[in-house]
Amino acid sequence: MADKNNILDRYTAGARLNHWINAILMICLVLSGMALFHPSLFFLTDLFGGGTMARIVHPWIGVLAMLSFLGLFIRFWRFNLWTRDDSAWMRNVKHVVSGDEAKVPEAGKYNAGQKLVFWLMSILTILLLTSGLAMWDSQFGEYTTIDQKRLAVVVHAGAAVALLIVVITHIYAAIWIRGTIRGMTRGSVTGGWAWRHHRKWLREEVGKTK
Amino acid sequence: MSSLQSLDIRRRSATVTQSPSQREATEIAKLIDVSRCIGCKACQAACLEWNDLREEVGVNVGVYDNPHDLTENTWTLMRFTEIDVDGRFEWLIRKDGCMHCADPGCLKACPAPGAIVQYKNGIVDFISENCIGCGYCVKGCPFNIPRISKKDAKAYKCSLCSDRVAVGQAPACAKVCPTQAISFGTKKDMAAWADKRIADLKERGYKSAGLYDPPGVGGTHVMYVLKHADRPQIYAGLPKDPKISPLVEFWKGVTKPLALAGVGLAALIGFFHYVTHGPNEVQAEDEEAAAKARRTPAE
Amino acid sequence: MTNLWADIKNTDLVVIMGGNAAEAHPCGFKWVTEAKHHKKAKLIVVDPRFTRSAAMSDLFIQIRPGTDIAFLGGVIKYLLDNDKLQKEYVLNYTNAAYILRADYKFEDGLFSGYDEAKRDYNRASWEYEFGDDGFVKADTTLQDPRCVFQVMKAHFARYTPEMVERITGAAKDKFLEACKWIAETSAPDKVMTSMYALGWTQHSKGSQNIRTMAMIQLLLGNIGLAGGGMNALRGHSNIQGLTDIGLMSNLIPGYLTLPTDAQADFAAYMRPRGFKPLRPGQTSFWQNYDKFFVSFMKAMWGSAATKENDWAYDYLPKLDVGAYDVLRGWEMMHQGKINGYFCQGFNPLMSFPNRGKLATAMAKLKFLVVMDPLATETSEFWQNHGEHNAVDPAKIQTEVFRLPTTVFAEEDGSLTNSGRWLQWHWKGAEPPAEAITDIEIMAKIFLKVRELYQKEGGAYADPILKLTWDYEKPQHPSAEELARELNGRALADVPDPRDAARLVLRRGQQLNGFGELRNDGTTMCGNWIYSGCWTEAGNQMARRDNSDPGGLGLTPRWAWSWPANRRILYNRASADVKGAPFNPKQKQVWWNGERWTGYDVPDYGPLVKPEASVGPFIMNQEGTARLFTRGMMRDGPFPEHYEPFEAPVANPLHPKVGPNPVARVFKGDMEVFGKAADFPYVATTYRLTEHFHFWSKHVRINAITQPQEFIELGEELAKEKGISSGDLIEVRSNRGRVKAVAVVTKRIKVLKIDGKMVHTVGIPLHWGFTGETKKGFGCNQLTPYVGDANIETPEYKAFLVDVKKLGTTAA
Amino acid sequence: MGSMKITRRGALKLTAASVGASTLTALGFSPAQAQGAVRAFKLERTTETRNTCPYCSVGCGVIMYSVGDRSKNVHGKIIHIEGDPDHPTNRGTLCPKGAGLIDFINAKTRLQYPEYRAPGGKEWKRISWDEAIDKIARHVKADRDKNFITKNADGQTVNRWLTTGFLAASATSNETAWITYKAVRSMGMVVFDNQARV
Repeated sequence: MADKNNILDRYTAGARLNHWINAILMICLVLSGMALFHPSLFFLTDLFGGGTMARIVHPWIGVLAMLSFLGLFIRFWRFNLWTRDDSAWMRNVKHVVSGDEAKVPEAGKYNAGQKLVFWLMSILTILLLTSGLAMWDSQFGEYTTIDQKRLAVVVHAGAAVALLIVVITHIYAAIWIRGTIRGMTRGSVTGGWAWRHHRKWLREEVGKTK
Repeated sequence: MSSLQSLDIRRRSATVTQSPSQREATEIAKLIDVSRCIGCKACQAACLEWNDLREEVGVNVGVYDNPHDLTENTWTLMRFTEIDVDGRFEWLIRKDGCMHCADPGCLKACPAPGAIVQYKNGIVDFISENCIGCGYCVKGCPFNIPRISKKDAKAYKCSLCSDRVAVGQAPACAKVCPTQAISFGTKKDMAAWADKRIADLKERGYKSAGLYDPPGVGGTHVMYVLKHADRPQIYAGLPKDPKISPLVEFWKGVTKPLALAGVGLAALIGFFHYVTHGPNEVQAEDEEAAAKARRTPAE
Repeated sequence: MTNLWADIKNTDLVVIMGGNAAEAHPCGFKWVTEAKHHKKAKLIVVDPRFTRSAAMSDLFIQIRPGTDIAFLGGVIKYLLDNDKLQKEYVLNYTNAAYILRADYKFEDGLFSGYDEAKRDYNRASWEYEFGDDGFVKADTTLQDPRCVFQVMKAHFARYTPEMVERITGAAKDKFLEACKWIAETSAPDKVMTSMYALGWTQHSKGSQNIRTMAMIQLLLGNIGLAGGGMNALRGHSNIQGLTDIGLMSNLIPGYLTLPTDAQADFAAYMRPRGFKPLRPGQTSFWQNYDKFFVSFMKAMWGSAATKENDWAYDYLPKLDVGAYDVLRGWEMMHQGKINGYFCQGFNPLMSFPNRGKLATAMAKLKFLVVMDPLATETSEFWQNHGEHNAVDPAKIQTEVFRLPTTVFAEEDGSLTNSGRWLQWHWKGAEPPAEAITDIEIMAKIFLKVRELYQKEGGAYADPILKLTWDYEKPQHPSAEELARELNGRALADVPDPRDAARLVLRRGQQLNGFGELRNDGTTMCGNWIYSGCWTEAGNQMARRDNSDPGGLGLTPRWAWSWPANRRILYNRASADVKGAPFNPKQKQVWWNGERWTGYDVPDYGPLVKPEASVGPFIMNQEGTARLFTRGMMRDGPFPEHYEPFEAPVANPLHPKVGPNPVARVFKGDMEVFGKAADFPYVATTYRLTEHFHFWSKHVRINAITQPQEFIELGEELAKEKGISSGDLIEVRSNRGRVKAVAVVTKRIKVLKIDGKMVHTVGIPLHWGFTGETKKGFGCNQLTPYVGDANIETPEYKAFLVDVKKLGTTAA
Repeated sequence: MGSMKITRRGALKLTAASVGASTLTALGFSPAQAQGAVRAFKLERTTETRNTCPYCSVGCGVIMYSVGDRSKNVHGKIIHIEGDPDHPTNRGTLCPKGAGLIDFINAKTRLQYPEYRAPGGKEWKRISWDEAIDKIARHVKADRDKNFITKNADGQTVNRWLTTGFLAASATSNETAWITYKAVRSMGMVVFDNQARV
């Protein structure tokens, strides 16, 4: 249906690779983290070779995930700067949820919802990183007091859950908005997709090519 | 058949279901009468000996406390305090170690199923084989007792010699104590013995002598007779009203169901949204509009 | 100990002074905590430091090291002034009523008969006055100014509470409180126990420290009673046994003594050992001396000891001096007069005073033999261990043999504890590698020497060639065989002295006790006081029945105690003159109308009627206990406070007579005593509970619990010197120095002595340069080379040092 | 601090290895869950021997527990020592030294073989018992023969030997003490003492 010429490049191969590395690491983190968080999910540690292995690998995965997220951050942060339109978008987010994007301002490369996801992920990653280091006893146990560690575990758990909810939103949005996933798999989207969801971006891209 | 031939389990860490609870058991306790303790460290030596633990030989840093703190090898330690109490000089000597709380913070915090168990008799034991070395028990303990090994990254602490108690023997420290500053028996008997000791101390002018069995952790299976029970802190920082940290209670309490509910809810909302709204698909007119836009430069 | 460990539970008051039982004898101290809990007993601790014992006390008094006699003298004065005496006891069971010779005097710190040049007394005037009947005169009203009681009262009149405070630094109110508590035990049914150890013995007047308390216990009527007594807490597991068996220069087993040069034959030897009763009708049990002696000689030389050769009298070495004690021995070594030396399980390089002198002395030996289970410092004295043993091996020509021995777990045998119990133990494991027992080593060395004498002849070989060695395996005598020899047996049929037709023992039978010993060569016995330990009924030391009839904790069927399985010595004195127990609640022995009976073996003739007025102290010629010791002690018949040889002040009682005027000091040692001007602080040395001497530093568990040498300073001194806990400090005496970690403590306070502020420095003794702990110097780098005037126990407990801070961090 | 760094580096190494191993274990090679159980009582079926603590003079009873039942082919080894509950003095208790006795038996510095140090030597040399005893006996006889005093200056018979001394111990058995006494006195030695004073 779509015209072969009506295709836009959205993500470079590097960006895609970066994203999916991050995604895989996040899955590992979620699985190992939830396993250690809730007794009912402890069986998930078997995916990592048992409880001790899960305990050992989780923070290392966390470090890798943090590095890979840093890559994403560097790539995307400037596209996620907040604009006045974004605030208007947010005010009318209910139309977006009901699939009526015409009633919100045209979105650039990212709409306000995506920017929110981006910034939430950034903030929560920092929280997870700092709290994670504070409770990583085998490496840094001596640098924090027990009270600091107690705070850290609560922050870590809270941030992880929040991040998980953000990630679920992120994934659901990608599934719900058809045509999105190909952006992150093949790197390109159809013009129609861009017109429908990121019209301002489309116009910018068109402007560039001319 | 239970894997435990001799001691029934009351609670296991990271286990939401109940342990077999049909059989009754007598609660035991170790009573440490600080007023009879001469700080000889026989308990420390016996603990090392019985449990096959050996610390590195350290240095003296200007005090009698050696080693200087509990470690994965030193499960019990004499702590010495020189202090003037009510105008009288006293050398307070307290045997530090696991208190075997009725409501153990370590067990509450532990994420590894069965790594920490509480036997019916009250002993809180670390089952090292199941320990994953996360150190959560350290955060859960209100008495700062568990230590993580540098060798195997597992948590260690006093087991109240569960292996001895299981065969009807007293813990090594209690048996060895030359002055009966440590005694061992049923919790009820120990409380009665403590009453006698407290009466004796009161007769000798220690008006605030009393028993340390802190209710904040549901009582303990290691109790102290203190000459100054109103000021436990003077005994090398014995907490006055120990409780599991509210942060840990929060973390291991409401956070768990709330988090699972939150995550589940997020997934569910997405699912229901999809069911009610269907996919947001790109329409043909979108493609056309896009194609048109690409042909017509935006002005 | 006159009593036994478990008996401490029977006391009303414990006085720990000159010792630190909680620290050094924790399992014995248990019985103090039992007495406190079950008998509501009180505990007084008097010490230069607030010790672990003090932590358990009801009353703690800090005194300056070396001033115990002043403190206790003050107690005696208090008791006499306030009439707090057990009168029936004092009058009948002590020599209080005896009249003294008119020429006995005490003036300006000296007793009559002092010879300054010899640093010794002519003790002739320290004697009773005798009546025409040959017996001592007595005044039972105690009013005669020359009676012991009155002379004693005059002697101690100077020890006022003010003087006590001036000398010892003990606050007057606390001292009087202690006196009051002590005085309460003068009631016939109240008892006090004295627990002491090397805190009293290791002084230049150590024996008199103990005597002063013994006098107090006699005045209070506490000797012989359950819960009372003079309880010397011996330091080592079998030092009681080694002393009982006479392993000392001048001893024969069972506290018999070697002859002197002048005693040319057996008759001359026995002449001063007649032990004629000094009061009518007394037992004076030492009158049996010849039986013990002859049986000992028969044990040594068997058939070679005959009546004709005075029981091989010449085989025994004779002494030209009081004794070749260790201080004299090492002085001789220092002078190059000793060529060979054996150390059996003993680490003298760390144990004797003035390590510098010891090291010099050892390097003059031709050969040194060390038998030990552990690598002791002594065996490695020639090895360079940096600053901890800075020697040049190339310059030391001593040949050293180091022989590995077994430890307790790897051998059978008996040990005698402080309560005089001989307890048998059993081997539980094989020794490591080539280690063998000391018994086997001694047998090997002796048999090899004997073989050489047999082959080659040599100087006076007979005592060696004829020594009894009838063991089944001569190279491996068994512990059982040796124990049976100690007990003794009949060498011929022994008839009953009252009925010659009746045999007491058949030839070859084990003796039942020393009552069966004979002076005619028909019995042999290695150690008369151990007779009864291995009878025909078997090994009594291995008995394990812990039943306790009477409930006093005597457990008479557990192991075996000397003498005659008696658990409390002088127990006759626990009953009144008529034979009824002073304390009916703690009955020990009593007269039942026909004989003495009770829960203990009566220390008395079983059929001697109470009205026969035989004194309860049957070993004494008087039959009574001695408040005045006649000429039996070198430094005075009454105790007197003398300063330590290194003291911070002049003697406040008599400035001209400072330290013990008769304590022996060798040339060269006197010169290295330090002066208070250069060494202003009083030092004392001691054990810690975590360690045992120089052994447990080889033991990992104990090394963990106390890993490194340290020195304790009071907060006041530390502040003056800018020292904090954990700093590295140097402590120097005029003989050497120790570098160690500072432990700054509130447990040592500065004391005001004779108007001067005096600090005390505490030096634990356990470290050296071998073993698991960090290397250390050892307190004997500092200690002075002078001993007690009577028994030469070195003055480890009071000397002078200076303190300097070296750095802020140790280790 | 130095030692801590090494520890951390070691831990890092361990962690790295673990991460490697985790790829294997992720495929399903995970260890089975162990159940919670008390440590096995280590004294079951050990052999008990009664003894007395060799340190101070309280004379506490101890029980030594060894593996092996004294059968011919089994080398027994003491694995644990604790107080004898029947003993009337210590009633099963011990002090820190008594409680650590096992490490005395097993001390690293326990002597294994007879050793000899030559004059001026810097090292120990292992020798046989026979050689040690021969040499010692030679020394003893030579010194005794040379320096034994049969009569003093006044012509009195004294039969003493002053140039070699003997220090007996404080923890050897009475039986050792007696055989030592016999050997020492028969040779006429008087520079003879024990550890009663220090």
